[in-house]
Amino acid sequence: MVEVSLTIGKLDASLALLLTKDHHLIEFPTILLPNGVKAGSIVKIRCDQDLKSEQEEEVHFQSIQDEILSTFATNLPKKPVLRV
Amino acid sequence: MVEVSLTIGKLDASLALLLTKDHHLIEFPTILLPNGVKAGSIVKIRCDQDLKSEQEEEVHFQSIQDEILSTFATNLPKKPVLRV
Amino acid sequence: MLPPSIASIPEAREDYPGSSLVERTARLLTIPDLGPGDLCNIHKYQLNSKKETEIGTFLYFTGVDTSNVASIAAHLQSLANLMTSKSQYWFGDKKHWKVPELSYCSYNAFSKVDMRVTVHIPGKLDVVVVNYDGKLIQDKLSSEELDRFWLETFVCGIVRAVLESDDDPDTNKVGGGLVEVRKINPFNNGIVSKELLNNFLQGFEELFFQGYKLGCTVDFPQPTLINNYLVDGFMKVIELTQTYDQALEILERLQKEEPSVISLIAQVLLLKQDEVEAVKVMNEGITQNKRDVNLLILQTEYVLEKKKPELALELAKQAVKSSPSDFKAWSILVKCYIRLGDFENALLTLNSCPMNSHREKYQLKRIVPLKNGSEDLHLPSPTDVTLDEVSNLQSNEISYEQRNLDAQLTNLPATNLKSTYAKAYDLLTDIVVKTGWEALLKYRAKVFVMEEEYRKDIRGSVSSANNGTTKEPLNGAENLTVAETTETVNEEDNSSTMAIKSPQKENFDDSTTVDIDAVTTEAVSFEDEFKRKRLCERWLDNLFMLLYEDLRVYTMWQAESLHFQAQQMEYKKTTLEWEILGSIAYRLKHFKEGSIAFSNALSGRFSPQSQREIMRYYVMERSKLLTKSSSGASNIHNYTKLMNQLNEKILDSIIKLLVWNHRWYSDFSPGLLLSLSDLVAWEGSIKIQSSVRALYSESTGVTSSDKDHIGNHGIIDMMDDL
Amino acid sequence: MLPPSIASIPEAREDYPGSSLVERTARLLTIPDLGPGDLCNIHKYQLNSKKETEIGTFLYFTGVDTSNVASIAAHLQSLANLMTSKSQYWFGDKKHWKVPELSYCSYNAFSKVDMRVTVHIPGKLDVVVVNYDGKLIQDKLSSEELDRFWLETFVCGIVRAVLESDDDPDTNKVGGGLVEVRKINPFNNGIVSKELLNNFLQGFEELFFQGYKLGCTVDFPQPTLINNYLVDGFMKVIELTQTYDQALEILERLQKEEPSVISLIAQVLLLKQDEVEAVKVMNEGITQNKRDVNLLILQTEYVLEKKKPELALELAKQAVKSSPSDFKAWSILVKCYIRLGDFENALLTLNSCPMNSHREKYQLKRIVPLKNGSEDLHLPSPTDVTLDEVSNLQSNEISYEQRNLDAQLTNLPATNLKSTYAKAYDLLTDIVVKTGWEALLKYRAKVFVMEEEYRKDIRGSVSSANNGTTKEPLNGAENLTVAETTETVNEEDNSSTMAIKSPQKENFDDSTTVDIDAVTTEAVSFEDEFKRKRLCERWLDNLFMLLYEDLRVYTMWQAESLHFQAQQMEYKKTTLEWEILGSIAYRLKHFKEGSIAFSNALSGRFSPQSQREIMRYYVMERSKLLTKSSSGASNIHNYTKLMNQLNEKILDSIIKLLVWNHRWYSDFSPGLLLSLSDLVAWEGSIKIQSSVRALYSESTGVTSSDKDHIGNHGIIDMMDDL
Repeated sequence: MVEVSLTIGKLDASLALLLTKDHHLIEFPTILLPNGVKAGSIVKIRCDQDLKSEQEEEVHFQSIQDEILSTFATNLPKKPVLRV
Repeated sequence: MVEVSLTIGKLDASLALLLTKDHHLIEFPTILLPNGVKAGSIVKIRCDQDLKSEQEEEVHFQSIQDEILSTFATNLPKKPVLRV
Repeated sequence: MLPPSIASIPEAREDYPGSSLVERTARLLTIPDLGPGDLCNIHKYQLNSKKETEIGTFLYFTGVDTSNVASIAAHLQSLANLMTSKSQYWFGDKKHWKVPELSYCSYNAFSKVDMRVTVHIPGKLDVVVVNYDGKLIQDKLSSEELDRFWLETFVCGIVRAVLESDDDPDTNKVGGGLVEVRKINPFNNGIVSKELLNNFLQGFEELFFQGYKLGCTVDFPQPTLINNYLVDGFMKVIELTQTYDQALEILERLQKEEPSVISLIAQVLLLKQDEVEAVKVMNEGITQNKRDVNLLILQTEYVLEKKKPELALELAKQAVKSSPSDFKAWSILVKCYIRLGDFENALLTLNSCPMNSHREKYQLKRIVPLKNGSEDLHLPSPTDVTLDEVSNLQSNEISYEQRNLDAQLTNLPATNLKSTYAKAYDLLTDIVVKTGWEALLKYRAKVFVMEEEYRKDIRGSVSSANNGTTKEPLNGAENLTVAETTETVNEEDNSSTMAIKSPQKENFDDSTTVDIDAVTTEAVSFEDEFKRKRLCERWLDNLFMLLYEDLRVYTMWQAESLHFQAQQMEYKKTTLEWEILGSIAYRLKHFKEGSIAFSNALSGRFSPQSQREIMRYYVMERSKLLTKSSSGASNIHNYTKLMNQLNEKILDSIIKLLVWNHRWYSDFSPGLLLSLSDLVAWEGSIKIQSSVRALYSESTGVTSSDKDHIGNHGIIDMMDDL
Repeated sequence: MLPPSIASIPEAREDYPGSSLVERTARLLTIPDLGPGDLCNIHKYQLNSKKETEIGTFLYFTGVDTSNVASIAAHLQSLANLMTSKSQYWFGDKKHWKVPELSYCSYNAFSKVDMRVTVHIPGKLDVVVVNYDGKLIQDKLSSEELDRFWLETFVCGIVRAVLESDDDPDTNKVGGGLVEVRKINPFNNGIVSKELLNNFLQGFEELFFQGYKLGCTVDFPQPTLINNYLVDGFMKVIELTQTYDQALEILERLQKEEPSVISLIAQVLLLKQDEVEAVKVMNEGITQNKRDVNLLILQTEYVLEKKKPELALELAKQAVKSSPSDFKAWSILVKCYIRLGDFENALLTLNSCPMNSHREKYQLKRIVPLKNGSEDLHLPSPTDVTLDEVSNLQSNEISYEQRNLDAQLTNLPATNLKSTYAKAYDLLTDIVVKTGWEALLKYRAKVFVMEEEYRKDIRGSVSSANNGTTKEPLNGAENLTVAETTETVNEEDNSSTMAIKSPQKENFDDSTTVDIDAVTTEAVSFEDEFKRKRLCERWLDNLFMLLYEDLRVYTMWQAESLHFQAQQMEYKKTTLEWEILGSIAYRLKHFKEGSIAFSNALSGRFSPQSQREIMRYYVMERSKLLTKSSSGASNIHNYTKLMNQLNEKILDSIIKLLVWNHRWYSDFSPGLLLSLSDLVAWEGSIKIQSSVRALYSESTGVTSSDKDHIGNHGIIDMMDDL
């Protein structure tokens, strides 16, 4: 896990500019910031990998692929005569 | 506190592109990502306000201001004769 | 292959003999991507005068076999023969030339060198290789290196020939554009072409891993092994020559080294109409690498075409996740949302599309400027193939129309959109044609922060007057590549979000005008809702303005036209004006109205653009008809009749455009060839051949029998050959 | 105030009488920010011919009092009197004009309207107000609104006059730039000027909250209440007229409504050299709002000047946090790091500077094109003030030098940098002058990802060949506003990180060339280190290329020059070439070498740019000398002598530049006036006056006694007045 403090440099309608101590500039959607912060506030961001979501997405995506394969590769619709 | 899942769309040398579910695109320094993630990984980001750091910075900044005031407004260095 | 005549060679006078080569050398450093067409420099003097009176001319070529010195030398020799065989009119005087020296330059974009062959007649043959900084490096090369350079040069040449678009705007021919160029079909010369094709395919395989050096289209942020002009050229050649199986063999070998080649295999299978196999290959590839953006996009397009937008959406999302800086991935995601009727997400994703203004569509460009403009151009009219209305179109007719153009129609900014901006606009009009303008504005107000809300938010903050709602780019500046007129709009950017009123029937029926202020104040403005909204990118805000302009002109035209109809008066416009109206209608996806405009345009005079556009309409109509018939809805007798009519009109368009291109020295039009071969697949070559004879035999009063011969027979030759 | 003569009015012929007004109207919609100079349109015909032979001319003005109709009418009347008073040479023929009609247009950038006064002689006076879309709206205005419009117009006019830079490149005068303009000093007309100044100050106070409508410099992403041209103009007027106390009164009233005005108060206090008070005010303001970026920047600059870079750094960091999209905040942070010798952080922060290419420095522009170029220009030579070498400089001399320019020196891309790119380059050269080129490359390799590392990293990933190390902009495209030549560099962008070899002594001493590959492979490349590095922005990468070019030319020049010296040969260059070399040296912060080049340039002929640049050098030398003396290191006798010499040279430069400007119809040069008043503060006005007489009395052979009178006396008048 990574944890870091950032200063909110600018807070626009939907976008904030965050600054790290070593002058990284990050454009960040305000929707991801906690309520009540304003320009000048400092926020702490913690970030870790979400293996569970990864697996869920994997399964979901595979099911899509299976559906496509079964729909179009076995149960072929009428072959179009023309390609334009 | 806000918590959100993002997909790593692209992982460049120092910059990653993260995507939210509703198609927000965030440029994010890789240094803030946990080790071992790669393009396609999902990360969870938690964000809350860091009031303690805010206070510390406040105090530090005030001390700078005090030093400036005492150095230049009371103990004035020789007045420069020329401005160019 | 139609034998070239002295009248099929345009020329430009150069400053002094050889100066075009000097100019070309000076510009080598700045050549991007694929580079310019091959340059041929010709020294000539009159039969009975002294060598001191020698002058120089030049022209560009595409489609010449540049795989080796001998083939270039032969090309130069035959050109010299043609020029010296008889006298010709030369800027008003009859002249009989001698040609003592010719040079041919072909740019090798792989190694960034210019390969040059000079033939002295009679006499020796020189070969030089010019480095990007103008140095001659042939002496430093081993013979293997030189062979490699020639292979690269040849492959580049074919890629340029097939990718160079044959749908330039008119102005290119009769305005100030590049016209001193002769385009040759490399693929319709029987056994020679077969060999050339094989050489190209072999060259492709050998150079595949260098392909990214040639650059890529605007769809991608950078060229990759899969997305580049070499691959694009290869696919175009495969399609033109229908050599699918050979292509598959090559790609399968390459795939062993580079797994991502699998998306090209799937593409070829789709071209070959082997859908089941294509679906399997796509599935297999994605299973191996679910972040292969090219495969994902291909699969999305396929599934969309099969009318499964829900499935397509999931794929498009995955494509964006896999390559968030590809315009193409985002644009197909937008398309999925549009198809699903989810216009809010369509706008949000459109707003996220990564724009790319520093690259343009590939096209041939002048590399040697004309010192005295068109006065330096020798532009003979080929007489072997003509069709009165097409071949005799005069530039003064067009420039008259241009000078007297309706001010409403000049400089409509959407006309000049380029690169990804043009594509984004296309997506925006896809939305508006489904929602209508008023609803579009409502959707916009719902997903983007509007000016008024924003002002409310920032009031009170220190020195924050006049912050726009459009997003300021963080780093580097943004720059729409649209014409000057757009900048006018740009400068008013800050107020644009408010400034747009409904263009609908503005001048005709005020009562229906919806007040936008009413719409925007509807928007709920409590903080959370506000945070959820996005800032509208500056370019997208600008596109809304352009859309408004287009809609305004379109609506006025339609209303006026109705008015004139009601009064039974003739609604008069010039061909150019009709053509502009047609283009607006097409941009707005009102194809039927557009086709009427183009047809009106063509009733005034021939115009290649209108002809191309109306042909597009016929082709669309044909596929609509087909869909209807396959769903069993229509009467078969009527169907055949309609189908025949459409095919006839398409054929007529193809022939006219081929004649037009031939008049301007181009005997290679990949797009038209594909349309023709499509038609042949429909009707059979014999039926087409007889239609052509029926429509354009001598009895119609034009000397077109020769033309039928190539317009039609040449293609059959080509297809027999390959 | 020097009385104007018929020879102090340049004119341009228009297409037909009044066409310049039509042109101006057509462009109103596209006018950005402050807008163009005032336009004066003159109808005229010859004394003895018919009115039908009337022609039209026009010219621009700045500095005219446009606060009301009467004052404009008086200006037009006196212009007409001047023109009709006697005959003059007009394109080679002697003509005596009658002037039946004159119009004057002044753009009101607050309300985006053009105010126009037309005088018929003899006869009536018309006033019209033209809307941005060309409509006449004067009838719709109440008299209060009209008064307000005139106030706005007047304030805009003064702001334009003082902000318009008087350091155009030479080409503006003798090349193709705007020259049909007469600039008048609004502040040296005794009691009238005093009133005008009061009106302006009052107008400023009244319009303060509208100031953002005038636009702002490239330093800021958007105009705000504090950062805009109205405030800039106000500060310039205050400085010119030294009306500090009046300014402070106004600002203190404004501060009650808008707290951020405090930064302007601090600025005025610094101008007034009341440092203690300024320090207190800054501290007070920042204590109230520690995110006031303007105050923070001001404080940083002050503290830096006082040589406390550690303190300055903390302030600059706070400035960036408070306004991360301001270029100025970032650039001062870079400066702090440079001053502290922390070059790694200097490069990192430079890389983060937000670029801004869609705005330029304010300058007057042609709004009416010249149909036949300079053939339409009537450019008389004023004879009242002349100095042979200055006034008689001929354009053909310069264009000869341009045609024969050393190819090495043409189109050095750094010359054409604009906007924030020019400022970023300035920071980069601040770094290189401290580190040297080799060390700079090492720092670069340490903080940015280098091409080779990057390639290593991406190898094996799917279709990722040729990803550059430079960052692709996410949205919208980036576009350096540098000249075409830069694009050449740009196209090779992907390889630029590798391509840079040391330019040091390249051609003279190969053995010292450092191999960059060796430098870069030193870089440790384990994952974490790699993640810590940044991608170098494309524009910064490009600036490194430009820096390399500049260094190469500079190094060659220095080496050649040494070589010639050793051989005791004369190193010959034209004035233009010396001037370019001098500029390169200045860009690279080698001021001494630059001053030598400019001095060589001036020994050939007069050149305003060289004169300005060498004056800059003298001023720098003077302040160095002062610093030395105040630290007590130097001998007082020698000090006085050196100081006198420098002041004499500065005075000489000011006078020559004033004469040059006067020859080109400009009697208002704010920059020179400030330099002169600086000199007067040093030497006292009497000493300056006598120096001028000594240097430029009739005995020197030029008729300059008149000129001394204004160059010197006019200023004193002005300062007495105010």
